[in-house]
Amino acid sequence: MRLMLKLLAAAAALSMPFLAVQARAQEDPGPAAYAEAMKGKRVMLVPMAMGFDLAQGWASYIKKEVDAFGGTFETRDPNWSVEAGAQAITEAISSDTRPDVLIVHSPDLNSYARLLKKAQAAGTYVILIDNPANFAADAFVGSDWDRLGQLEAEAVIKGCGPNSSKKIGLVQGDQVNASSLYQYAGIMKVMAKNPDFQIVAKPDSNWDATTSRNVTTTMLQQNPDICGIIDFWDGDAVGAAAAIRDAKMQDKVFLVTTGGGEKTADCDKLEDGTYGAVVMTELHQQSRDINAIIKFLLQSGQAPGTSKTYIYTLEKATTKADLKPDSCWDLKALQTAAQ
Amino acid sequence: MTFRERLQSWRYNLVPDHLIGEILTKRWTDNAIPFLALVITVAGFGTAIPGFFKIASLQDSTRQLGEFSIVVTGLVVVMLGGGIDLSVGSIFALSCFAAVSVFFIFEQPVWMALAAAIATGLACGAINGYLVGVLRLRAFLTTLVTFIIGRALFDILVVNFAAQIQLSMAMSDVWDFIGDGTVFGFSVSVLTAIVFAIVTHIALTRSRPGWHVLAVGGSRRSAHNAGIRVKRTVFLTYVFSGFCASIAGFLIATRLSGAGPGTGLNLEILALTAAVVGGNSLGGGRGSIVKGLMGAIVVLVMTNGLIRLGYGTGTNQMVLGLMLAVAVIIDIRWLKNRHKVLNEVYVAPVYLKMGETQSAAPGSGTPYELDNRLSETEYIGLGELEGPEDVILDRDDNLYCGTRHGEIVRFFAPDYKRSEVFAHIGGFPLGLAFDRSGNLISCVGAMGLYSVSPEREVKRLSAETARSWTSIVDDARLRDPNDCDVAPDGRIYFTDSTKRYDAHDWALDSIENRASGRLLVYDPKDGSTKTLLDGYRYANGVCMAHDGKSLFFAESWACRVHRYWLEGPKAGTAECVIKDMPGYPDNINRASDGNYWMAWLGMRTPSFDLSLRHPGMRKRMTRRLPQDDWLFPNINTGGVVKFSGTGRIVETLGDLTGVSHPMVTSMREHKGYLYVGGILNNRVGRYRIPGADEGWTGPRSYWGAGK
Amino acid sequence: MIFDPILDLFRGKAVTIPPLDGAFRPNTRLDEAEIFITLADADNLAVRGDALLASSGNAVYEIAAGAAPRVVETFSAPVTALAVSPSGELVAGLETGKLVIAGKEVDLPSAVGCITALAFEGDGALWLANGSATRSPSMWSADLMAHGETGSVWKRDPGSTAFREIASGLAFPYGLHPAGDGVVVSESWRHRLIRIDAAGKRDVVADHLPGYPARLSPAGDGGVWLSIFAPRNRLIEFILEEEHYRQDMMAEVEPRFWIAPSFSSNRSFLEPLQCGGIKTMGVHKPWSPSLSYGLVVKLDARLRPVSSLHSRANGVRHGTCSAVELGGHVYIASRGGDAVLRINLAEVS
Amino acid sequence: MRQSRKLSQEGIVLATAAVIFVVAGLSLPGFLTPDNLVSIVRSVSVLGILALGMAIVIIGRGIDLAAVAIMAMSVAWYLQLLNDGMADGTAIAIVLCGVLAIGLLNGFLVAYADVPAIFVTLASGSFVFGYVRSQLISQDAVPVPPDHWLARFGGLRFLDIPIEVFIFAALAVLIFLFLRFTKWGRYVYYAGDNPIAARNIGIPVRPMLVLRYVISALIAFVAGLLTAASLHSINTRVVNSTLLYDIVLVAVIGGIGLTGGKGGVRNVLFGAALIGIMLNAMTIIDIPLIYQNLIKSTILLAAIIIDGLVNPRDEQTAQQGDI
Repeated sequence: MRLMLKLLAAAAALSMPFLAVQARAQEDPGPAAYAEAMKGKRVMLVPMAMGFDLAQGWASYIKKEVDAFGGTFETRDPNWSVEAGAQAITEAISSDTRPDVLIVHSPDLNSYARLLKKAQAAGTYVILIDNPANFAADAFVGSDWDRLGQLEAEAVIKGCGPNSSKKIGLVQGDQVNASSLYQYAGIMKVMAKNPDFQIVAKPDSNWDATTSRNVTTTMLQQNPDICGIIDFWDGDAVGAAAAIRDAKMQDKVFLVTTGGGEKTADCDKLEDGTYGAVVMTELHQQSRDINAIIKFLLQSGQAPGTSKTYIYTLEKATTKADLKPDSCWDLKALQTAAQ
Repeated sequence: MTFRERLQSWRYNLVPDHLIGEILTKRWTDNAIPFLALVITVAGFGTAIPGFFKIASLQDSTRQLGEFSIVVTGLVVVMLGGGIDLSVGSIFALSCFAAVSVFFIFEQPVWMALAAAIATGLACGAINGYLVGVLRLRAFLTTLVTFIIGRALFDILVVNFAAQIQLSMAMSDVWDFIGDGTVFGFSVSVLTAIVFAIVTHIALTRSRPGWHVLAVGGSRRSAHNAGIRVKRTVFLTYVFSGFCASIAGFLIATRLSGAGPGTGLNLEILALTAAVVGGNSLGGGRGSIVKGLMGAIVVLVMTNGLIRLGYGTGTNQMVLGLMLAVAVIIDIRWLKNRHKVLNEVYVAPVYLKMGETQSAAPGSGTPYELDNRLSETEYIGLGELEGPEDVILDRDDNLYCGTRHGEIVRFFAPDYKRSEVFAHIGGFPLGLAFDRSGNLISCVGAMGLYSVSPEREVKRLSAETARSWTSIVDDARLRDPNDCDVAPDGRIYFTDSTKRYDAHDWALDSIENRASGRLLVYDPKDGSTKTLLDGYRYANGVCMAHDGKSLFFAESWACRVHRYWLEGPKAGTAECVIKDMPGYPDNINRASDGNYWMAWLGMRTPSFDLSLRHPGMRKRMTRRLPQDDWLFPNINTGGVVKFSGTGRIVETLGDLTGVSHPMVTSMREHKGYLYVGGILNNRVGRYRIPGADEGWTGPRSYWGAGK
Repeated sequence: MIFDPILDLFRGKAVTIPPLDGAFRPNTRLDEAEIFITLADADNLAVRGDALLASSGNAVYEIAAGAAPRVVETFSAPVTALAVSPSGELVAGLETGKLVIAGKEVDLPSAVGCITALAFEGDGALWLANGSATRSPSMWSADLMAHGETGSVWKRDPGSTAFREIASGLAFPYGLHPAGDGVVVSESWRHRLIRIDAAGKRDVVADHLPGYPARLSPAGDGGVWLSIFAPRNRLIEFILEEEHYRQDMMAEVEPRFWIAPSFSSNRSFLEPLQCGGIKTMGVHKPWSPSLSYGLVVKLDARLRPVSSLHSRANGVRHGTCSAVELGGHVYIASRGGDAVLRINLAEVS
Repeated sequence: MRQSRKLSQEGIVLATAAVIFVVAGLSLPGFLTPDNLVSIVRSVSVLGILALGMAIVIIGRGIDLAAVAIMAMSVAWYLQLLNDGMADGTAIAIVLCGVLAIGLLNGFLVAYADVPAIFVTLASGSFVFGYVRSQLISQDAVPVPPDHWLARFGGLRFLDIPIEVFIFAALAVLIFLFLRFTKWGRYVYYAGDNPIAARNIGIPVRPMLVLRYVISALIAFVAGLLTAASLHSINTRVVNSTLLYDIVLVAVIGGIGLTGGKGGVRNVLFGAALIGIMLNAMTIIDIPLIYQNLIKSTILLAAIIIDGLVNPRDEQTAQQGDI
């Protein structure tokens, strides 16, 4: 409850300038305080890698805001290496340009846990995004992977329809990553609710498109009557799609995946029927949440580690039917805008 | 002297070109390149990154370095043994997992975790070692496969136990301390790394097992034939590498308190790069821990530095790739061409203007006038002998001379037909002398000063003198001890002809003509050796004056004879008694008539004298021509000169036919005969000296009558 | 390695000389050959009828086996070239640059002062090689050291008395062999044979000889005898590039002690010595680099070397300046060996 | 070259593959269906193509650790150029030049700078990935532009067999002919068997070396195009995957000795067959990937060990630095 209030306060703080314009009579202390609190603050983003759409999306959105309030925004690119990421965080903490807010996209549940504790101890707010970790961050902003999984399952069940073979295949990521594990859990929940649907195979793609294609091909051969496939990430779903295309089963198999909602990666593919449905992360939403929580933390004056906020982005499965021009964001556009 | 010539003399006499060559002979120049890389990288990033050198920052940022360099240490050992271990990455990860699981899941004390980690590492290492060492499978392929297996195993384990680890509440101060504590400002991992490096380095360079590793890496076959147990050695290298990886794994376990799928990913490539950038050669035998560490630092500083400077994906790989390529290329080319470069630059001639000399040509009417008397000598040991540089006779008229096979041969009086090997010393026995008690003292080229007792026991008297501070090459070593003589008080005065060349390259010294010859004294009382005089152009023959108050010594390439005073007002000083001779003086010995015999090893030629004034020409000559084509002093003609104590030339003997004694390096008068030796000759000549004292012998002249 | 050209800038380019191989494979035939007659400074051989003439010092001798040399003619100065006309009259060039034909001194163009070789054609035309425009024949080594290339070749047509210049700018022409409408000339300092036709057009017929070519003379089988009076030597080639040293040497050192080719060596301890030439264990290595050498090469009709006769570094039959064929033997004048040698043609090749 | 009497590694591998095939055929439903057999071949065709390139290099006593990097990055760059709207012709020309350049560079460093191949290619691979990734393309994955010929190409079929199978076959035959029946092909063996001797008998060893690395690079490019064709995109993360190791393994497991001079196309095919059958069978049984890796690598290890036992190396004959 208190938390909600704080959030409201933050929201108020955001809308202050707007109010100020109307009531031009008396001098409003808000903006001054705001600027005071935000001036020259450092925000650092450490994703798993800068090389994929979500990370670049976050970066561009957060950067905009941080620059706006006169802070400095940095990114570190571990390029999928946990070691490098850990080192980057370590050095960030110990360097004399220690960030005030550290935004971490954790590769797994606990590689960074320890470092992040140190970060908080050193006086840095830690925000986890997209992937949970077993560590009490000041805030977690991202998808509820369990929920995501459920959405996927519902989507695929819907896609298959009542009078289908009711056979579903999964192409998991790996057995390690939180996102993969929780998605699976979520899917299973829905499956439990729909006992007539069964999962015929659940190979791993290791997030690699080629592997995804190979396993899907085999899956399709083993179960020609399969009606729907859930691939855990659009990064490798193209592989599954390719396999389906090769098997000439585009119209028979309903492919569901998750994605960052990037135009070429998701919407275009929905458009051309590669994907039946994509559970998209609302990037604007998510980024806005992140920004809000950054501003809140920086003004709250509380010690790092005090609040343990969880902000789950609203997710929904998008299909070709309910595709809108603004359903996706365009990375190219962002990049060009950035320059 | 023309202006150009003066310039030349300054250029070549004041600029110490020879130092370059001497530095190149040093082993440590091998490390120069990686070290340079190290300095550049650290300096570069140190300046680019604010607070890079701050203690706090270093303490944290070096933890990873600690772990990494331990892994590299292990890998380097394997590489030195001629193998390669690609599985370090997975061993690292597995050990990390072992530690974590023991600590968090089974909630055991830290030491148990450590034990588990080590056990894992040793086991994996043993497997590699067995496959590669004992079964002799190909290291690259095998460790590649074990790497994949290990990785797969690790993934499975993580999948199944990661959750439990995360739920565990196990805590331990020790654990945390190892993880992020510091001792005297050093993080535990760095300290461990340092210990590992030092121990390993000592083991490799100072212990038998270490030598075995290097031997196996240097040449597996030779090592095998030399009786080293190759299989076991190789096996152990892999076990050690596994051990190192496990320690590193334990450290990262304590640092991150967890094991994720990313743990130790691509570590093997990084470690390999580090080892190679450091200059350790694949295929073994060449490299060192230090190099490995330098490589580790370079690689890590580089990668982390780039990330820290916010460079995007790929920049790292790009830079690493470049670094690796450049390092290896430089390393290989350097290794290949080092000796060539050395040969190119080592000979560094100096400028010298020889003084005008009197002609020695027959009919010139000078005291130096050469004739053919020496061609009438009767031969001793023709064909049996090779290289009698010096000859000497004992009280029983037996004749001794050294040979280039490192032996001292004795020819028996009276006819000198029979001979035997008196003593085998090795090296190249040159100057000979008898001391009071009849021991045969010999200067052995490339070895030192030796003494052979009448009972034929060989004893080394001296092999080195005090090292001079300014020298780069180790000039304490006696490189070319040439001739010796014994003072009445028993001290042995001898010459070391050059610091620059070994005995067999003595002729090269004539081309360089650098003044680095020495006069030394050995004191039998305390066994010490002292340098009396330094800086002569090939100090050569030594001979006690008849009164024993001074000695004469020859300076070959300068064609001079000096007198060094042992007592009297000028004690300890040298003065030049003969200069600008037409020939190059060698050994000097006493003559029965109170004068002295001096051998000429060769004659000055106008063309060579001129070349001494053109050092540049000589340097180019040594570079552009094969040695057989180099211009030399004319050592195909020598002679024997008799001079008085005041340096007056009495007479000169020669062999212009060049058949019997083309080159003369020594002569000894004994009972009216002159015995002539030559270092490049295959005989000793015996020449009847008209009107010489039939009774006079060297030993008597030195030590008086009676035995 | 492909980087050598670059590296050479730093380490110096290696000095190379053509190897003694193929037809030049070394042997000791000249040292084994019988001494036909000892004759100090035997230089140029010529054939008159079936008599053998040899120049030595100021005189020309007729030499025959077992008899003392008989003086044919003496001159005011050392003879430097010798030839016999088809009609049998003796032609000699002198150190002073004079040309004496049948006892009478003929006048020459002023440019001719260094007669090194003479040769007649069948029709009586006379070829003359002028080694250098500035130096007399005895100064040949100075000419080499000065990179002399002022030599020329002259021809006097039958009947005429005037010599006309056929070619100039040659590096010491030292041998002539009339062939067809032209002449083959041994251009000594450039270690090669060139053919010059009547019009003066030149083309190289044999290049990269392993020594300094001297006289040429016809062989019975239509081939040619080429005498090579000194070997190429890396040190010499190196000195030829060492400007300052060479200048000083020429200025300060007696010519016979120069680092330069010579007719004989190892005669004085003042001569330069090269490392390979050191006597060790009483042996003077035959392969060692040397300033003098004896080499006579048999060329076939197309002037390709087919076989050769050697006196190596440790031999004494050096300075082979000319060789002629007569009556089934080849006679060789060894200037350094002070002798005329005779070898049966059967043994050659 | 190889003692045919002895049980060679090749034989072992073939046997293993056969056994697995039979077992799977009997026990697994739908394993023996033509479709599945085709998909087996297909699943290893790209791997096999890369392995062919690797084989040529290894037979010549080298190794090309840059293959995967070249494969992925060249195509990624190509697609990037296309997406940036460059004309197809120019784009492919530029990329081809790049590929040739890197192949030449590898060859040159190995042949003329005498740097061990393993380092040269390790370095160049890392560099190629790094350079392209950081300088030329913006994302890990680069999609094939809509209805580009590559996309259509990927869909091509002859009698229901996907195109890359045919290309794999064609390349295999070509290289087989090259190695077996051309002078240059034999030279590869001589050079691999004993470089010094080969050089002494006048074989242009160094130019040949360069040639091999160029061929390998080109083959990698082809493989990359095929990947992109069937996935409609190329993901550069494949460079960090174990694909490279798989390639080396396919080549070597089939019996191509890392010491060079041994083996040929046949061995590659056997190696590929083994891997393909194993992967396929395990996928049918629905074994998770991580377990598949474990099983795969264990079997490979077994094969290597057996080879080691059957053809042991001798201290006296082992070459220095032969790892």
